[in-house]
Amino acid sequence: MLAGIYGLLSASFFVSMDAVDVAFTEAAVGAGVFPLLMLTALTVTGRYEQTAHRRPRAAFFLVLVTGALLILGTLDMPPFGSPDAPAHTHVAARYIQVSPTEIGIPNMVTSVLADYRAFDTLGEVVVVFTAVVGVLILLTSGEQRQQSSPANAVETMRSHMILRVVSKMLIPLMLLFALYVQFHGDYGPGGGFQAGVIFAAAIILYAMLFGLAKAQAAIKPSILRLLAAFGVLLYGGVGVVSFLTGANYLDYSRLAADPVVGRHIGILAIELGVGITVAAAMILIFYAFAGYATGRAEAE
Amino acid sequence: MKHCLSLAFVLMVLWLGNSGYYSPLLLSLGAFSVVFAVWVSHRMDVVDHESQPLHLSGHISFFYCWLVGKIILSNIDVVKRIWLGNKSISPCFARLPMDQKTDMGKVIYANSITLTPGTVSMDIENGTVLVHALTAENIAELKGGEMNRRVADLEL
Amino acid sequence: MLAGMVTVLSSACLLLGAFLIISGAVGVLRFPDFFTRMHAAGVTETLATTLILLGLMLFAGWTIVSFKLLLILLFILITSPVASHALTKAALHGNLQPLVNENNEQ
Amino acid sequence: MLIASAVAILVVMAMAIIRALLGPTIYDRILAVNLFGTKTVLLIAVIGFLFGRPDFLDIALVYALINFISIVGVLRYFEYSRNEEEGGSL
Repeated sequence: MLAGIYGLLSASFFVSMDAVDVAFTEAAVGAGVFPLLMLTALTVTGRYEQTAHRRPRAAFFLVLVTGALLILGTLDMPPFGSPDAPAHTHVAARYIQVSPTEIGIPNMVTSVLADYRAFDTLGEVVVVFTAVVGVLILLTSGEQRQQSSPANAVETMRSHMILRVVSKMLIPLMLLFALYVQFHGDYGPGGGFQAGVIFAAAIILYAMLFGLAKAQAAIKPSILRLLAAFGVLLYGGVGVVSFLTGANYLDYSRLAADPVVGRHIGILAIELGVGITVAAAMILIFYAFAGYATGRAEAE
Repeated sequence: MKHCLSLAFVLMVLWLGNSGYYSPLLLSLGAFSVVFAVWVSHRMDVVDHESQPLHLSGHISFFYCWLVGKIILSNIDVVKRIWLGNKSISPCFARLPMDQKTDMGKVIYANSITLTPGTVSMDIENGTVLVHALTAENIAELKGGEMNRRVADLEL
Repeated sequence: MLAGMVTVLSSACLLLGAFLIISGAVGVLRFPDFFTRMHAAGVTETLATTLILLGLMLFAGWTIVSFKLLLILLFILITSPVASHALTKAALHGNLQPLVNENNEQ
Repeated sequence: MLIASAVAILVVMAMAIIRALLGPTIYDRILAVNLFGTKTVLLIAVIGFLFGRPDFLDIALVYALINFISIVGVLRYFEYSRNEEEGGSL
C-alpha cells in the first residue's frame, strides 16, 4: 500500500517538473489533467488493492480492465499538450507563418489544433467519448446498488466545517474560471480541454465534500450523458455545416462572409464542443467510480 | 436572491478583470458565463450566507489589517526558531474555547489561527478548537483571547 | 526617481520572499515531527508567497497582470490554511501522536 | 532579482521532494506535495515574468485550483480507506 502511494507521489512530482520544464502555454493541460488523473487512478488502484485480497477474481479482472481502459482513453490528452510532438514539428513553420493572417486569433496553438488539425482533435474528442462509454458500460452494469446512503452524505458535510464553508465560496469561482478559460482559448492559453477539466474538477470537489447523492441530484448523470454526446455532435455538426456551405469538412472559412470571421466562429464552436464533452466525460467517470465504490462498500 | 446577485457581481468583476478583451462577442459570452455559473451554483445549493458573507463585510477589512501585522510578527519568530534549530522549539497543544456563534465565525477564527505561523488549528469540536503550537508562548498568546474576541466581534 | 524606487522595492520584496521560503523549507526538513513541520510550511505559504507576488505586482504596475497576481495571492491565502487544517485533522484522526515537550505538559 | 527568486523556489521545491522521499508518515509526504504545488504556482508566475509572457498567470491560477482539489481528494481517499480498514478489522 505504501509503495503504491510512494509511486504515486514521485510520479506526480515528475509530472509537475515536466509541466514546468516545458513551460509552454498548453502545459496547463499537463498540469491540470494529470493530478486529476492521478486521483482517479488512485481510486482505481485503491480498489484494486483492497479487492485483491478479498474479492473473487472477476472483480479483480473488471477493475484491471477498467483501469487499463481509463488510462488508454486519457493518455490521449497529454500529447495534445506537448509542443514537441512529432506531428507538430515539420509543418509548424507554415502554421506559424500564416496562422495570424488566415485565422486572426493571437493564440497560435489554438488555431493550429482547432483549425489545421481539426481532424486530429475531433479524433481525440471521440476517443474521450468512447472511454466514457466504456467505463459506464463496465461499471454501471449493476446500477441498482448505486444508491448511496443519505446518512453518508450528511456525515461528510458535518465533519469538515472549514472545508465546507470555503469550498462553497470557491466552487462558483472555479466554474466561472472554467468558462473564462473556455472562451479565451483564442487569446490566451486555454481552450476546451482545459476548461472541461477545470469545470469537472469543481464538480468533483463538490461531490467529494457534499456526497455523491447531492452532486448527482444537482448535475444529473442522464443529462451529462446527453451532453457528452452533444459535444461530439457539435464538433461534427460544425464540420457538416461547413460541408453544406460548399467547403471541405471542418473548413470554417465559409461560415461567414469574411473567411477570418468564419474561422473564428468555427473554432469557438468546436472548442465549446470539446469543452462540453471533456467536462461531461470527466464527471461521468468520477460518478461511475464513486458510485461503484459506495455500492461495493454497502454490499459488503 | 441577494446572495445570487452578490455572487453574480463578484463573478462579473472576476471576468472583466481577467479578460482584458472587451469585444461585444466576448462580453456577451462573459455575461452568459456568469449567468450559467450562478445557475449551476444555485442548483448545487452553495449560494447562501456562508458563501456570500454579506453580513460581516463591514468590519472584516480592519480585522485582516490587524491579522497581517500578527502574521508578520509570528513569521519572524518562526523563521528565527527554524535557524536556531530544534532546541528552540517546544511543541505543545491545547483546547481553546470559541466564542463565535456561527459556523462562518468559527471558520474565520480557525483559519486565522492556521494562517499565523506557529499555530495550527487541528480540530473543531463542540465550540472548542484544538490548537497545536510551536512554542508555549504561542498558546499563551492565543489564550489571551484577543483574536477570539476580534473574530467574535465580526459577527455583529 | 519614483520608478527606481519601485524597482528597489520590488527587488527587496522578491529577495526577502526568497529568503523566507528557503527558511521555511529548511524548517520542513529540520523540524522533528509532522506537526512542527506544518508550522514551517506555514511560513512559506503566508508571508513568503505574499512578498514574492507583491514583488511581481510592483514589477508589473497597474495592469491586468497585477489583478491576476492578486487573484492568485488571494486564492493561495484562502486555500492554504484550509489545506493545512484538513491535513492536520486527518493526521490527528489517523492517530499520529504530536511530539510534546515534557516541560509543557499540563 | 527574478532569477534569484526563481532559483530560490527551485531549491525549495528540491527540498520538498527530499521531505517527500524521507517521509516518514504519509502526512509528511502530502505536506511536501502541497508545498511543492504552491511553490509551482509561484515558479510559474516568476517564470512568466522572466520570459515576458504574463499569460502564464492563467496557468498558475489553474494550477493553484487543481492543487487544492487534489489535496482534498487525496485526504478524502485516506479517510475513506481508513474507515474501511477499521470496519474490516472490527
